[in-house]
Amino acid sequence: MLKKMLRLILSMAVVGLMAGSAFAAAPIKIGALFSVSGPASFLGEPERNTAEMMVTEINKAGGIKGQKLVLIVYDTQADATKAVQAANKLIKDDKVVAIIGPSTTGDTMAVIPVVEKAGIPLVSCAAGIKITEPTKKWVFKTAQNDALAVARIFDYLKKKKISKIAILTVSDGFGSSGREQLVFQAGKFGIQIISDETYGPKDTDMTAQLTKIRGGAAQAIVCWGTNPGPAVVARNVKQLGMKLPLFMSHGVSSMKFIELAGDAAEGIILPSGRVVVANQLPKNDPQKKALLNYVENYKKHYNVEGDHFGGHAYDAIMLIKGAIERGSDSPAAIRDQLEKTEKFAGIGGTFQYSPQDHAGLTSDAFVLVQIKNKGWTLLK
Amino acid sequence: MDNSRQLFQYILSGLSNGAIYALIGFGFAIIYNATGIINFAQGEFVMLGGMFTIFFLAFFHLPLLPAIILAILFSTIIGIAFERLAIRPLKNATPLSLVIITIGASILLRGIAMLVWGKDTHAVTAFSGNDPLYIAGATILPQHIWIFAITLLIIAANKIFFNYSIVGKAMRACAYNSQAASLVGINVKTMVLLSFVISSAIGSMAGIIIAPLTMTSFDVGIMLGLKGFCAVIIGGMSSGLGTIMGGLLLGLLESLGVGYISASYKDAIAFIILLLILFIRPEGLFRTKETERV
Amino acid sequence: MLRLDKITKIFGGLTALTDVSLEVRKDSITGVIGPNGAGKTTLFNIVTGLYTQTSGDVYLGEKNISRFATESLAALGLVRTFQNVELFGKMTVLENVMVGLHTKSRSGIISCAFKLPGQIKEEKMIAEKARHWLEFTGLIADAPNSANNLPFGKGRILEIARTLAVEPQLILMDEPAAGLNSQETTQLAVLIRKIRESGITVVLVEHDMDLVMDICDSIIVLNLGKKLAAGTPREIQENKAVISAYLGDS
Amino acid sequence: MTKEKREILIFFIFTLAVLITPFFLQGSYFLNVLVFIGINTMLAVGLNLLLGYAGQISLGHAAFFGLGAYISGILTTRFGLDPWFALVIAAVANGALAFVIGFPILKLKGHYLAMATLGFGIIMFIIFNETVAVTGGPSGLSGIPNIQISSLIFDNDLRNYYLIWIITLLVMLFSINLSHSRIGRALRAIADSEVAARVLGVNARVLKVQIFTVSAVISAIAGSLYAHTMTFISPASFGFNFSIELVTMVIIGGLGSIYGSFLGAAILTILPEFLRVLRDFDIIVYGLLLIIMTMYMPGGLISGLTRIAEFIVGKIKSRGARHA
Repeated sequence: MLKKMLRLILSMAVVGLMAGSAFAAAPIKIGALFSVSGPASFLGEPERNTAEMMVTEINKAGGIKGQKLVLIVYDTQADATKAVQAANKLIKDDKVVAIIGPSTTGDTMAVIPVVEKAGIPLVSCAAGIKITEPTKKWVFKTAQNDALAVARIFDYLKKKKISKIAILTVSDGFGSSGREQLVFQAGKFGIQIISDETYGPKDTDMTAQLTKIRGGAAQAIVCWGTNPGPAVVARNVKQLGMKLPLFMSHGVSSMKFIELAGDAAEGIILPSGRVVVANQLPKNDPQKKALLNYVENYKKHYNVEGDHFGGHAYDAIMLIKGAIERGSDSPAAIRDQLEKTEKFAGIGGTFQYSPQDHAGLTSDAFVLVQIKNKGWTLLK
Repeated sequence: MDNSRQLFQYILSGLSNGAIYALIGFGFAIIYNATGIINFAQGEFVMLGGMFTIFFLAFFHLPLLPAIILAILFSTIIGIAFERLAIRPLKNATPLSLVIITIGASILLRGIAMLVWGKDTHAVTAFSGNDPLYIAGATILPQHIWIFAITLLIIAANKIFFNYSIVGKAMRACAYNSQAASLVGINVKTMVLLSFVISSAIGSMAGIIIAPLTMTSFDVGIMLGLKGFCAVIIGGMSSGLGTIMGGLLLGLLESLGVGYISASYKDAIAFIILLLILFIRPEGLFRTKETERV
Repeated sequence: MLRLDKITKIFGGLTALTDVSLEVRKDSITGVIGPNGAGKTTLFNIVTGLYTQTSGDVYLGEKNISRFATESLAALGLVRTFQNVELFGKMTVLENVMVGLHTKSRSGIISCAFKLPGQIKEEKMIAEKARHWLEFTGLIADAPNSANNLPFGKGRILEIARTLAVEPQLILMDEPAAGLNSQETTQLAVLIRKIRESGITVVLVEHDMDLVMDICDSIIVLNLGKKLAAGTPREIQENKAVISAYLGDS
Repeated sequence: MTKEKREILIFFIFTLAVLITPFFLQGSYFLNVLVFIGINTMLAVGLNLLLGYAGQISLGHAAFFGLGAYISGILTTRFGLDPWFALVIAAVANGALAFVIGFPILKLKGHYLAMATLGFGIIMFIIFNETVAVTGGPSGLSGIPNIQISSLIFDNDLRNYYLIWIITLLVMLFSINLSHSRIGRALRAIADSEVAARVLGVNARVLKVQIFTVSAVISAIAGSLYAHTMTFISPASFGFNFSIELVTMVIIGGLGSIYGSFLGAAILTILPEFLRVLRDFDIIVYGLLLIIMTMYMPGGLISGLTRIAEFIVGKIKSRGARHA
């Protein structure tokens, strides 16, 4: 507890010092919008931590082309109004050349009109497919589309000849966007959704929904949510003595989920970024180096496991860094260079942007992992 | 899977959750009945109970029982501090200012909890294992038995306290007419303080025994607090059987609502019931109509 | 003027009033007296619609007002004051009286918000009349002060001024002299007479016997929820039952 | 009458200040903040009519704000209605809803009223969240058009500033007028002593519902303007937290004070700017603010600070007198 406070004070001091020394060589200002507090803090907090860590590392290594990076982070609290205000401040007051974040699809959608009008590149860390479809001139994203995660699961189900499933999704932005994709893609894979249930983000018992699912003929359950809901679902499945295989989303691919669900987590299969299975990857995996590096670094800085949410911020920073290195630090140049990003192996996958594609990832950005012995196992 | 077994599971799940709501509702009823205040911060004591337990378990590596006792103790101390610092100094307290102060306190407690313990959710190990118990094909967890048992224990203790002890009777007198109570020599301020002590203790106790099921985090108190409030309104603000019935009914309706209507509107069900009761029968379902003497 | 016909009020199991019938003559000052718990305030609350009687009827003139809502009685000319002075503390003395003119004005939310011409004219009328009533009661010097800062005695008077603004036929006063010193009580007596002279009937519940005997034309005695006696002050003073109720049992 | 003249003068100065402010803020981000302050002022003034004048608490006002925003957003995006027309429909619909639920809700008092309005707010929030097909659900509704007057499109901060502030000023003027009318007095009388007001012929029940309706209409207008300014809305902006934020604005500014509501809205809109330094501490500051204001400055910041200033001036004067 004390340590945490100390770290807080220290990090504030560091930020202050950085701001002070920034006068030296004209620094490059990058803005960040993360939902550090509020209902989506599970996204915003690791993203902020990662972004700050990356900027420190980059500056330690001499900055970008000799120029230091300055990161200005504002908390959106997952509130569209605050996100828009903060984006305006970043653009008009702080005069940043690019923005990373916001963490959620809602915040991102709110901010898009602002950056489009101002002509500032935005690299969102949110997953919603509407962010980059249709393609918007100034908007990119690093988080893998939900569509890709759904495709991974359905692909696996098809292989296992499971055609009737029940879905249980949380009624927030993450869950509803997942639900949309689950329903949308089911037909394509010949999968039938037998029951379609939801639960509230603050719900603490899902036995009623699961009982209803048990009453149907589903052969598997797919649950779409972020902690702690899915952990409750896993426990409730066990409590009800249900034997159906349970699938989760990438929203829970962190050690926290295994800790919360306890024994009930065993055997659960989910799509995940490669970050949780970094050391199980084959040597020739292009991402392996970046992943191991990130995991180790994050552990060193924050004493907890880095997760793939933080990875979105890592990718965003590195993509912008690459763009500035190839071009210049003007917003327009950054945007043009971002669009030309090729084969950047980051945490979320290998990015390849183009004028038609500002999401940059394919379904192999996800791997399927299974929880075994309180750890992750790569499913091949 | 036959329908009757499914129905039985809904009922069992509903009752299990209902007992939780009832237990939380108790805390509201005790303060309301002694002071006429609805303590919007009641849910936070549920949170504090769970978080303190985790804290003593994980940080000091205490065994479960001492951790629980300490958690209740610390939550109660916070309850006392709350009454002394924010409720007692308030001059000519209107319902409006009390609502706002207790909301302020709830935000404050939540904020402090978030700063001290972080934003993560934590799991508490169940008191006696996680192996489900089968009852006629439906299942509950041993922890649910704990919840039922402790709820019953608390009602019994309440009944005895308020009906047979001098202090309990004095508290009831304060609730009925604080001016008259002070005339006969009852220290009303002490009674108000005592009601905060009891309700924060019960609130934290509720938080502790449900933590193994619901898990706990700094913001777990909001929804649980509101549900507890719905339970106590259905029960007519009684600190006895009414609230138990209210809680169980709410749990049942929610569970059946999920089963036979839609899970999306589960929380809406609770609040629609709340509104209907307030509109149609504000004295609660299980209470005979009060005299209208103003 | 005001007629109560067999009013009974039962709270839960407790009977507060039993078959109380009485009549108040127009342009009179009528006192309602009785020991504590006799049911005087309950009676007022029933007449003014704050309580609903268990049985019996209330007539104002020829009109049966038994089931009328409190707020509709002011328009019929029936108002009251309260035992523990219910002033609008956050408003000025003048504004307090202006509220009394609520039934004398019509402007709705729209015309108030947009200050339509009719509303401006009406506001002028309200302010003028309110000042008139402050002059009538001798409070005009306090007009701009906050009602909360008024001394208690003046508060009582302000409450009366406020009810006068309704231009009622009948005012019920609930212990108007409670908490007043002897000088203030004398002033109050003068004011009540002045009110009666302006054509308004007054009914008052009062414990100050000197005041009651001094100003009332007729007196009604309640005891334990029943009417014990009614008559002129002299008759009441000599009534055996009344004397024993006051001296004997209590 | 001088009081009324002073009132007019103050409003005139305030209006002038509002109108010329943008000239000092060209291209600044603060103009954008002022747009939101305008919207929040409108909401706070609307709530103040209910909370400050009539003394009736509402912990669900964000729902009316949200409903206004959603009706406007849905009508313009899905049915292609003109934003102005949508705004009017939103206002009327909100008013009708408030009028209907007003009767049963406002029969309740104190804590029960607080709880019922809170329940209403949560139910509306669930509806915004769950009717995905209509509202777009938790991930929001985007592509809402800007307001337009013939060829003038309100699509930048400066234009939105004038659009929103002119309407806000009207709402403020409306409320000031109301407070000095028979309706305003009757409402304040209800807040102080409902029973005494009723005895004087004030129909408290109807009047409370009327002002609840007016308050809901103002919230709907604010909501609609918000939707057309942001061009994106999501349920998260209309939850319980925002209802509390609105109550806080009114409390900070002072119950019944129109300029106070502006101050409260301004402080709460700008506060996060200052609290950013504190990172996660802002929630604590929030809670403390509510408690301390209610305990020590029940009249709001303006009157509280005036009292403190008077106290200090008094101290200095008395000290000066002693020295002399």
